[in-house]
Parts: sequence; C-alpha cells; structure tokens
Amino acid sequence: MDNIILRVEGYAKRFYLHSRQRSIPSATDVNLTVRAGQLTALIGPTGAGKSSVLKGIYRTYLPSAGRLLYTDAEGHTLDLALAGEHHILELRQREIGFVTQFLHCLPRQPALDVVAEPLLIRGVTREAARKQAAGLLERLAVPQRLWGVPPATFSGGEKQRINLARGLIARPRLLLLDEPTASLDAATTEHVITLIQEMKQDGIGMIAIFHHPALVERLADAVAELSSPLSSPLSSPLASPATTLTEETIEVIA
Amino acid sequence: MTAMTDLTDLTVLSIWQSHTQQRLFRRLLEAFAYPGRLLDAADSGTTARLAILATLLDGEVDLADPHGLIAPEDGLRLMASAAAPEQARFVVADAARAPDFTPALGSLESPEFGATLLLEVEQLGTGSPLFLTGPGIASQSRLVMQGLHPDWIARRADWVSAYPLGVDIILCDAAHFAALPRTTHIVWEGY
Amino acid sequence: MNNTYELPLDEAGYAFGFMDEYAKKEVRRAILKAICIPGYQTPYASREMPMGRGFGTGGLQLTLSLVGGSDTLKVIDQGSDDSVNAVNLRQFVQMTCPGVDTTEKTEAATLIQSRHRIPEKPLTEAQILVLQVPYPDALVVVEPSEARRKTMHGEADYSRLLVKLYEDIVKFDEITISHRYPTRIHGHYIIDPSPIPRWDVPKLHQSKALILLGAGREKKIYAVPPYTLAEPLAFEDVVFSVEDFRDAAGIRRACSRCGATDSFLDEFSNEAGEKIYQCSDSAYCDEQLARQTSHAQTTNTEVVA
Amino acid sequence: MSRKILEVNNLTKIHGRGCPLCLESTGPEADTNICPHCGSVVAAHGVSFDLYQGEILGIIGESGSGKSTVVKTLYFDDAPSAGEAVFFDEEAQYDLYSLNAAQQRGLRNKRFGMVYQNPHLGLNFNVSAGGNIAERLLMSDVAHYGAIRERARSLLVRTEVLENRMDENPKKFSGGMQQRVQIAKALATRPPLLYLDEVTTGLDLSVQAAILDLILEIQHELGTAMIVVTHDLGVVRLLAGRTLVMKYGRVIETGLTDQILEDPQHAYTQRLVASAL
Amino acid sequence: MGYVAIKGGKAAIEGAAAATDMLRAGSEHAEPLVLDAIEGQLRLLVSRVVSEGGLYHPKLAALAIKQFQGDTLEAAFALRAYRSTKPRLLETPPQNTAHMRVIRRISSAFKDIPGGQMLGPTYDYALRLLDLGLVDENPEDFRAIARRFLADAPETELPDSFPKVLDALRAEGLLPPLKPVAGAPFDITRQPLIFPVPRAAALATMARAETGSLLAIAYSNMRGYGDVHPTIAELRVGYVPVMLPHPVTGEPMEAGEVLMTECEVVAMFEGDAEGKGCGGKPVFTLGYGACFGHNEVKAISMAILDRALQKGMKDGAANPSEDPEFVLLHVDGVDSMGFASHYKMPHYVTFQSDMDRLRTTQAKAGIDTVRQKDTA
Amino acid sequence: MNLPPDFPPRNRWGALLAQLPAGQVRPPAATLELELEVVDITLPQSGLGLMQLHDSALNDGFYLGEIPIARAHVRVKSADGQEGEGGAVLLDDRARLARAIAVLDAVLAARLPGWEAASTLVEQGMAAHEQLAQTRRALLARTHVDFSLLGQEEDE
Repeated sequence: MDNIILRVEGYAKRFYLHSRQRSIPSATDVNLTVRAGQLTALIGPTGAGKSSVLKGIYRTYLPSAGRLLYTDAEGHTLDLALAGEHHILELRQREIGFVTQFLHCLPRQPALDVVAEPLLIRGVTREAARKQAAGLLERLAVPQRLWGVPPATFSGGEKQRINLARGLIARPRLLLLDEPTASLDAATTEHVITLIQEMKQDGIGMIAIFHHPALVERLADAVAELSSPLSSPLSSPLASPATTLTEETIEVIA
Repeated sequence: MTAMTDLTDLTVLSIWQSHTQQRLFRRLLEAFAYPGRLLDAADSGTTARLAILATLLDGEVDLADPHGLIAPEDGLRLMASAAAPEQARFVVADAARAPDFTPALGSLESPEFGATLLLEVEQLGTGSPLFLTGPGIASQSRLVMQGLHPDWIARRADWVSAYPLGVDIILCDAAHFAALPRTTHIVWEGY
Repeated sequence: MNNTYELPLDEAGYAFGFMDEYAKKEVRRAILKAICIPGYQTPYASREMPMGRGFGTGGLQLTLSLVGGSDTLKVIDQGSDDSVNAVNLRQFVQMTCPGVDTTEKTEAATLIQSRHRIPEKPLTEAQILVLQVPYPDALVVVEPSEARRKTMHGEADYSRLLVKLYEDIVKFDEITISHRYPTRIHGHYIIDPSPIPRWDVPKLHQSKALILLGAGREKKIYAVPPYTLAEPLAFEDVVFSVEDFRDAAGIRRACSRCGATDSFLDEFSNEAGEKIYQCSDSAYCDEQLARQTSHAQTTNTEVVA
Repeated sequence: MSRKILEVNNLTKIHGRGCPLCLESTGPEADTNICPHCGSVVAAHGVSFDLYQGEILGIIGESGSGKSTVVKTLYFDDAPSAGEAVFFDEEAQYDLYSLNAAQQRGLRNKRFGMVYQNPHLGLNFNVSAGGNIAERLLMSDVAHYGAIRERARSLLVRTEVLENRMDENPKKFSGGMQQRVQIAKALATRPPLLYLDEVTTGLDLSVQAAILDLILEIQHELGTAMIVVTHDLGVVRLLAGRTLVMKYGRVIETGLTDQILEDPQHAYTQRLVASAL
Repeated sequence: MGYVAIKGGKAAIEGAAAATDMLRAGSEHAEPLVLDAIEGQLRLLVSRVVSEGGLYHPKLAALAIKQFQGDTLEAAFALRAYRSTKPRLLETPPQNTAHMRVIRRISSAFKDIPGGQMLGPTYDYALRLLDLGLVDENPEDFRAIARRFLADAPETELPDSFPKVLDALRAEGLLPPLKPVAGAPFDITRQPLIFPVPRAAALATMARAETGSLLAIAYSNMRGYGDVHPTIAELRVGYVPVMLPHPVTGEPMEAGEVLMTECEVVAMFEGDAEGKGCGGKPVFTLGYGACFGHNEVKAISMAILDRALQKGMKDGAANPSEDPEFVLLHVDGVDSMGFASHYKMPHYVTFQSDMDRLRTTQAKAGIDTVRQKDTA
Repeated sequence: MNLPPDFPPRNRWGALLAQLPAGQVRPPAATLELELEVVDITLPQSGLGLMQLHDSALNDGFYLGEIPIARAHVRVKSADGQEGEGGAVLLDDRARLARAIAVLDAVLAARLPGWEAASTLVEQGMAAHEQLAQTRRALLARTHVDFSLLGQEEDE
C-alpha cells in the first residue's frame, strides 16, 4: 500500500543576492520520499543543503525548482512549493512540525506551557495539555524544578529538549528534525531515540538530519543522500538573525 | 377663465395673508407632530397644495416641481427659486407617478437638508391604509388614501433607512393633508 | 440719510407678532424639521428680540412664530406666572399680538412658554410647550468646537458624554448633574433639555403635548415630539433620580402653602431663618389651595418612605 | 481552514490633489512617494491582502513606506483615495468605504481596536484609565456601571496595569503603562480585529518585550486577528505569521514571516534584513 | 441665604421702568437732549451704535442713545431689535469704496500717497487735557467755530474721491491679485454661523462686532498671541454713495450716502505650499476692516483679525485670535451682553436642583452636613 | 421746455431732492397730485436693504450691514393724457417721502405739467449738496499733510 506522505522531486534552491548580483546555489536536484511511520534521513557533506531541504519543505525557503508533494490527513495531495501561505500556516499548525536547533517561544512563558502550547492551539484543555507536556519533559529528563521557569535561561541542552518536546507533543503527521540531539548527552539522546521510535509506531513520518551517522543507522528507514557539496555557505546567505531583539528580550525578561 | 378671475384673486389673496398662513402653519405643525392625522386646508381658499407651499416657502428656499403642478403666477408669488428635485429643499410631485428621482437626504451633520416632499394624491380619507408607528403616535395610527404609487413607499423606506438622514413627506389631496416625518415607520398591507 | 432727515413718526408701528413674516417663515420651517428629527438642534437665523439674549429670545421667536388669534398664552418663569421675566414676556406678546388671550391656568393655555420648568399639571395634545434654552448642546461640556459637535451628534457619538457620567460616579458615587440633564430622544440625539430640574425630565417622555425648545443666542430650535422616547442618561445600576424633597427623617416635605407633596418645591428662609418650602409651580399651588377651600378640607400630607 | 475576516483590494491613498502622472512617477522604482509633477504624496497604492481570523499579519517598512496609512485607512482615521476593503463579521459583511460615518463609527468602536504609537491618539487624557475603557463599552450599549467597572478592572489586570490605578488619569503613567491602557481599551469590546501601529516604538527594550508578549498572549487567548505595523524586524518575527513589506507606498513583497526573514526575494527586503544583522 | 418668592413681579418691573425714566429726567429743571445734538455732538458714540447695531440709521441710533442713557450696548441692541421688525426689501449691488467722499485718509506705509494724506477730524494728535472752555458753551460759540473753520480753509482743488493705496502696491506685484467676484456673500443676519464659514461671514460678523471685544482679541494678536505685525496701508473715513437701480430706468441712482471707516493692513509675506501665492513668488498678505460710522480702532482691529483668521482658516489656529469659532462667536455685543445679563435672572429652580445634588453627594461622602431647621 | 445744460442727470434727482427737508418736498408733490392721476406700480414701502461691499484687499464680497430703504414706483398721467413713470429708492425709511419724490421724478422726466416746480426743487437740492461738499472739502484742505514740502526742506 502507498503510504507515502511526502514526495520531493527535483527540489533545488538557489539564492539570488541583489547586492552582489549573483546567484548562490544551496541545494540541487533533491529527490526523496517520506512514508507514514518511517524516518527518512538526509545525509551528505556539510554544505550539501540538508537544512535547505527541510526549510524548503517548511516553506521557510521558497523552492527554486522541483515539486514537494504532500498528502494531507484528508488524502489530498498538494505541492508545498506552490501552496498558498494560509494553507501552509494551517499545515504548520496541524500537520507539519519542525524541530530546529533554536527555540522560539513567548519570552515569559514557563517551560511547561511552552511545551503544551501546540496542544492548546488545537483546542486541548490547559490541564490535559500540561499533563502531556509534563509526561514528555519527564521522559526527556528535564528536571522538574525547571518546568515552571521560562526556558530563556536554560542551557543549550535543556533548551533543545524543550524544543524537542514542543515539536513532538503535537504529534504532527510529518515531522522535520534538524539535528535534534546535537547538544544532548548520551542518556538523553537515548530517551529521544525511544521517543522517535514511538512516533514511528504512531504513524508519524519524519525527515531528519543527524549529526551522528550512528543515529542514521539506528533510526532511518530510508536515506536520501545529497550530492557533492557546492561552494555555498552553511545556511542561507541571507538568513537574518532577526531574532536579535527577541533573543535579547528573552534575556531581559527571564 | 375670465369670469373666474375676480374670485381667484380674492381667494388667492387670503392665502398670501399672514393670518391665514399662521393658521395653516399650526395645522401643519399638528400634522407633523401627530403623523397620519388628517387636517383640513379648506379655509385657506385655495388648494391644499398651494396653501401649504405658500405657508412654507419664500425667497430663501428652493422648490422643484418636476410634474409641473404649480401655475406660473403662483410660482412667482412663492418666490422660491427653482431647483432640480435631487437638490431642492422642497419638492412637489404627483403621487400617482412613480418617483424617478432621489431627493436630498441631508448629511449626518446637517440632516435638516433632507428634502420636504409634498405629494399630491387623489384622495385622503378613503382607500387603502398605511399603518404608522413612531414619534408622535401613541400606539399606531392609520392613514387611508387613494392614488399613491406604491414605489413611493418603497423608495421612502430606502431614503429614511440611515437615520437621521431622510426625507419628510406631506401628503395632500385637494383640501386635506397629513404628514409623514422621516421617523415614521410605515407598514402598508397593500404592498 | 442727510441732515434734514426726520423720523417718520407718522409711519411707525409694529406688525402683528413683532417679527417680519419672512423671519417667522424661517422659524416655522426650522420647527417642522426639528419635529421630523427629534432632538436635533436645527439651526436657524435667529433675529434680535427687544430683550437680552438669554432672556428667552429663542423661546419668544418660537412663540411669535406660532401664536395666532385663537391662542391662549401662558408664560411662566421658574414655575411662576408672576415672575419678572414672565411678566415682561407676556406683556410684550400682548403688546405685539393683539387678540391673543393670556392665562395663568395651565389647562386653559394652548401655548405655554416657560423657562426652567414644565408645569406640574400633565399637558394635553391640545397644548404646545415652548421652553427657553440658554445652552442647547449637551456636548458642549466635552467638546468646545461646534463643527466637531455636529459630527458627533450626527454619528450619535456620545461616548465622551457617557464617560463623563461614568467619571462622575467614580468620583462622587452619584450622578452630580442637577439640571440640564442630558436626555436621549428617540434613541439617537442627546439633548440638553433647557435648565429644567431633573424633576421635570420624565415629563418629556411620551408627552402628549409637543415640546419645542428654542435657543436664540445659539440660533437653534429642537423638539421633543409627542409620544416620543426621552431617556435621561443613566446606568442600569446607577439610576436617574429626581430631586429629593425629604427631610432628615426621610419624610417628603410638603408645600407650606397648599400642602402638596407631589410638586417641585422652592426652598427659602423666613425672617426667623427657618427653611420654608413652597410649590415652584404657582398655578398648581393656587389650584390645590382652591380645591381645598371648595372641598373645605385639607389634603393629607402623604408620607413617602 | 479558518475564516477570512478582512479582504483589502487595491487600497490607495494620495495626499494632495493628485495628477495623472502620480502613480507612474512614484514608488520603489522612482525612489520617492512624492509626485514630482504635482507634489502630491502617494502614501499607499494598490495595497491588497487578506486577513484570516486569529491571524497576525505584519506590515514592515521604513517611515514613508505607507504602512501606517494602511491601518489608519482601515480604522477610518483616514479615507482612502481608491480601493476597497471588506470586513467579514460573524454574520454580515461590510464594504468599509461604502458605509456612512455613523456606520463606520459603529464598526470602529465595536468590531475593531487600534493601538497607536502615540498614546495621545488612542487615549483620552481628560479621563481616567478606567474611563477610557468605559468609553468603548458605553458606546456598545453596555449600560451597567458595575459591569463596566468590572470589565475595565479585569482588562487592566490582564494588561498588567495596577488595579488601584484604574481611576487615575493615564497622563501620569509611564509610556509602557499607557500602551497597556491603550491595549486594554482596544480590547474592551472583544473586537475580532485589532490594529497595532508601532506600539513598541520608543519604549525601553524591556518594556517593549513585555508589551509584545502581552499581545501574543492575547492573540492566543482571544483569537484576535491583528495587523501589526512596525519598522522592526524583531517585532514581526515574534508576532506575525505573514508579513507584507512596503516601500514608498507599495507592497514590494509578501510572504510567511520566516521566509521573508530567511529568504527575502526583493532587493530592498534583502537589504533590510541584512542591515538588521 | 435669602430666597424671595417670585410674586409681585409685574408691579416691580413697571416700577423699574419708571425708575430709570425718572433718573433720565433728572429733575424738572433739566433740559431734554435733542436728537440732533446727540447725532452731531456725540457723533463717535452714534458711530459705535450704528456699526454695532448693524443698521446705518444715525437718527434712530441717537434716539436709542437717549433712551438707554448712553449705554452703547443697549443702544446697539435696540437698533438690532428694530431690524427684526422690518422687511428686507433688497440687497444692494456691491458698493465701491473707491467712490468714498473722503474726510480723512492716512497711510503709515508711505508718506506720499497719490492724492495725499489728509488727517481730517482726528484726536490722534490731541493733547488729552480737559478743556475747561467747553464747560460753558452757547449756540453762538458753535456758529463761530464753524465760521472760523470754513474761513480758514485754503482754496484748493480737491477731488471728491481718491485712489486706493493698495492699488499701487498691487500694480507693483507686491500683493496677491484680486479674486474673481464670487456669488452672493454669506448673510449672517439670515444664515446661522456653522463652521467652517467663508471669509464673507467673518467680515460681516466683525463689521457689527462690539468694538471693545474686537480690540481685545486683536490686541492679543499684536501682543504675541499671534503674528500679524501690521502696517496700515490706508485708513479712510468718509461717505460712500449707495448706488441702487432706479425703479424706472434701471440705471444706478444714488439713494443716499453712508459714513464709514475702512482700513487695509499689509502684513508679513508668505510663500505658500500650493503655488506660492502669486505667480510663484511670495507676496504680502492683507487684512481688511470696515464698519459703519467713524470708528478707527474698530476698523484696524478688524483688519488685523481678518488677516489672523485667514491664517487660522488655512493652517489651523495657533492662538485664539486665529480661531474663527473663538473670534466670531464671541465678539457680538448683543449676544455677549445678553448672556452676561441673563445671569441676573432668577435661577431658583436650577439652584434648588444644584443643592439637591450637593446634599446627596455630601451625604454619600459622609460629610456631616449641618442639620437644617425644618418647618415642614 | 428745456432744462439748463448743467442740470444734473436723472439718476441724481432722488439724492438731491432728499437733501431737502421733507416739508419742502412733499407739498409741491401733493399739489401736483391734485392735477394728475397717480397710480402706484408697486406700493410705496419702507424696510431694510443689505449693503454689499467688495473688500478692497482681496475682493471678497461681504455685507457691511443694513441700511434703511424707502422706495416707490408710480405711473403719472396728466389731464391731457400725457403719461410718465417715476421712481425713487432712498436711504431713508419714509415711504411717503419716497412716493413724493417718485411723483416729482415722473413729472420732471416726462415734462408733465408743473415740471418746473420739480426742477426748482432739484436745483435747491443741488445747492444744499454743494454746501455740504464745501464743508467736507474744508476738512480735507485744512488737514492736508504736505510731504513734498518736507522733502524740499530735507534737500536744502
């Protein structure tokens, strides 16, 4: 049976820099599929555009070429490259999750609420959402003393766990994972692996970039290898930290 | 025509006199204060139409007469300047014809510039009834008439829909009149 | 004019109703529009009357434009027919409108011009009440510019006025407006109902008689037509209330002259420095007294708890 | 999919008498919004967008870009020279610019809220903080003094204005506190649509953050759709799902906010983003 | 606090009228004032009354001055009320003040103006020393004064009327061009002032304003609450022939003449955003004042306020003297004196109502009000 | 039947006649009326006129104030069938005076019998007017500031 939820065909991303009047490639001819309940790992050398693929699917980047065919919960297939912005926002809220290495959240929210928030948006009661969030935080070994504190002051590892919990809690249909365990210790990494496996069992399809090949080994059902690196910067040449204020504010508020 | 001249002159004289106009104004006042109440203009010695216009108009206001109801010599005495029915402060019209203009409705700042329409019907007091509610009416009043084109009621409803904008209507026949201020709510069963 | 000019003493004299007929016509047109747009301050070209702006020239122009040979006129000021201003206005109308009867009895009048009071005796459809108004616009307390006030009235934007009421309660735990009580007419315009006391405000509501208000200096005419909604501004839980004539013990004071306990009272001190209360509406007081003598019995003073 | 709440088509605002050459002589390419032929200012031209229930739309641009003109026109502070805007309320829909002034006032008071950069525009400094909130409620036919007090109190508590300052004049408040009162006032009638015009500009950084936070919390709690006008990329990043970029009266780019920030297409946007580095 | 029941008003007002009349008569030996004497010897007072009354009728003004014992406000008021009784027969075509039969004409902008400067009758250079010689005058003295004056007048050829100083400045391009003539001006006696009003309404309102009010507001502008800094281009006093169509021929015929004062001031120039005034170059701005009678302070004040109001109407008012609503609604003597006077009328009912509120509020505030003695 | 060549034109007659006391004008007009048939084309009226000026600064029209107006318009017929129309508009409020002047105007314009009396009155009016003008000229002449003389002194 065909349980493909995402088929990427010939995805490419180039940035055109007006100031330098030149085009900078970021990814070329990427093809992959993601099936429900399976994890597709993106591999390839640094600079091959692994993050670019995830961002293209999430539409943080506007794809330059290719099709990103996503089949939604109701069985309709659409091209994420062309979908309307409202549609994308809708999918982000209900079906497509993205766990990045950075945490964006309301500055003053306690960690527990940060994690519970996606559920609240979907209409789950605050109490039930907090209960689930607490369960997840426990499993990710976030000490209970931190639950009531805004995550701004957390260590990198702690932040990443909060971010992960927040990405996982909503149980999206398609989850994009960008180095989800990069700054975690071995024990916590194990917890994450268990969680990912559980999600696979729940039928969630995933695309992941792992910093460690061993993880690909243990978790990937399919592997998409990106071709030789192009002379491109590590991420978007344009990407703005734009969070300057936000990050700063978080410090201040916390 | 010539035989009538003297008589006409005499009767016309009465309505141009201040005391006649004062009496008629008081009845107009009553008509507007108690919408739907039927009042009499018979003692003004001329038609209700001319009596009402003579009471209300002078050189300071303008009048539209799209259906040519006013004799030229009366027009001169009224002194009002002529204007298009869309602009005039006063419009006199034959109620049997459907309205084919939108009168001035005033502005939110100056709703008094909404026109006063004098509509001449065939007969007041018999015919199909309008049921009226609103200021000036204790519970409901009933105004009966013949010869009002139904479009007037529909168009008026439109004209008065954005209160305080609107038009104020005086209905008259040969000798009687009644008023429908913009605040009067009209239900017409015949429509 | 030249050096040899002489006043034409042989051509002098005033026309009926003092004002020239065109001036009356303009007032009449404004009155009709005022009735059609209840509570709207209809502008008109106010003429100078031979008494001061503020002495009832607006009311007088209304009266002179309305009055005719079949009218019986009553003029009151502060409820009294014998107050100096009332006497003055009545004499002026008598002088310039020969044939018009005057009366002091409320029920006998077809036309009543009043300053600051509405008669206690309920008015009828056969009567017209003309109120003299010094400040026609209730919004003037929150907005000095007339142009802006006109816009606010048109849009029924009374938020700032309502807030003033709110702030009043915040400060004093009570609505402190004593007279000129802002009253909403026919659900749209808010009027300043002339400086009648709150006592008289409910009489505007669903009145059988047409009520016309004239402000001569401000050049405005407005109307509360008969059977029209007139709601004093208030809150559901901080209600509008009329003047309270109860004494320290909570007993409704009575008129020291006729004994009435259902009328607006004037308060004054007698020689001994004691407070005396008497009906403000002198015609009403007289009527109560007359009734007592004819029935040879005194009215009981009702006790209002 | 959530419901559309606002549809704006070709909104145009020209200050001055205008001439046939105004439009072609202004805009990002012409590098001005002042018509060289007649001196009129093309504050906004051809602005079109949709807004959905509960969504926050950012409008970003420098001063003179026309971003404030858009919300001022939608809030009826200003009349557009051309274009239309349709507001989809629960049951009815309104073609905003064919309504008369009274109808516009009704919507403005009951269905829209506005928070201005300058609190003098949004607050009546002659009355108390509570009175400011009461003003909107009173215009919505709330006639119970106690209920008004209660609602004003809870709004001020929610926007973190001390309850015991409710009867004080906001003149005495700090800038941040005044913005909170403005927000409370704007929210008084639970409007489904809120306009925020540079609400944090000029405030201390910490105060800014707290205000933005409050706005987001309110959006989460009440599902209010908002249009956030700002020159600050950080503000749209935090608040807006989608963003319009304006320059010299024209929309030059529109997209998901993260896309605008990470993959800007227009040269101007790229410069803007780069300069925020 | 003494309240008086309002009874017996009728007798009291009749008495009041008799009392004023008695004081007017003074004693049985007093000489009644003759209207001609008032008109001639109190001509500046008559001037104020005709201009503030808005009716050029010096004889009735003299009567009013006599009747109201010299109170200009009351006398102007009486003229206004008289107006209300009279039908409006016509509006004149625009009258031309260039045809004014001048008796005084000065300019502070130029010393030598075409036609020359004529001081005419003025107190400007008078020493304000009381002249005890006037205490006892008789008709023969009067005749001698007139004879002497006429005998001393040099024989010169003087025209009846003179060109306007402004026309010379305009010819030089220093002034804005004259506007094309518009339709009928605003009639303040018929149309209510609803702001914004056209300049015609402002001019008409000021032309019959109370002199002192106009002066006070204009003075505020001169003193820093404004920026007019005027130079008087021309101030003229004289008789303007009123030309009306002859009923038979339709040709303009002189119906009579009106004494009036006219003043034009030149104020600082300005460039203006829309088209820069005149042909792209900055020009002087102007103010205009005119009134019935001989009243120079009024004409000057009006001219300054006209200029101030033009600025206010264009750019918004920066101070009271530039605010049309503020100026025009507060300079009318009849309105303001009427309102100030009306406070003398009984306000028993409203005060009663005030007391009710205050007592209730005090009670709520827990203030221990002094218990009132009660007779009820 | 001719007037002197320097006789003022018709449009000044009214103003000149109005220079004379009414008691001097009305009796001759009344006398003429005895011989003539006078019909009022419009009833003699007195009332007010609104005086319009153009301000000389910007040329805006405005109303300076009101002036009294008396006016009359008559048709006059002599016994021998000659006819004439006359009229007067005066800055005055004596309708009867206006009518008297209108009669004189008609008689003089159409040279109806008795016109000489009217022409005499006009001449008397002219004399009265000249006297007034004389006084006003004196006001100017005695107060003329001669700047040219000042200028010469400075030059010396």
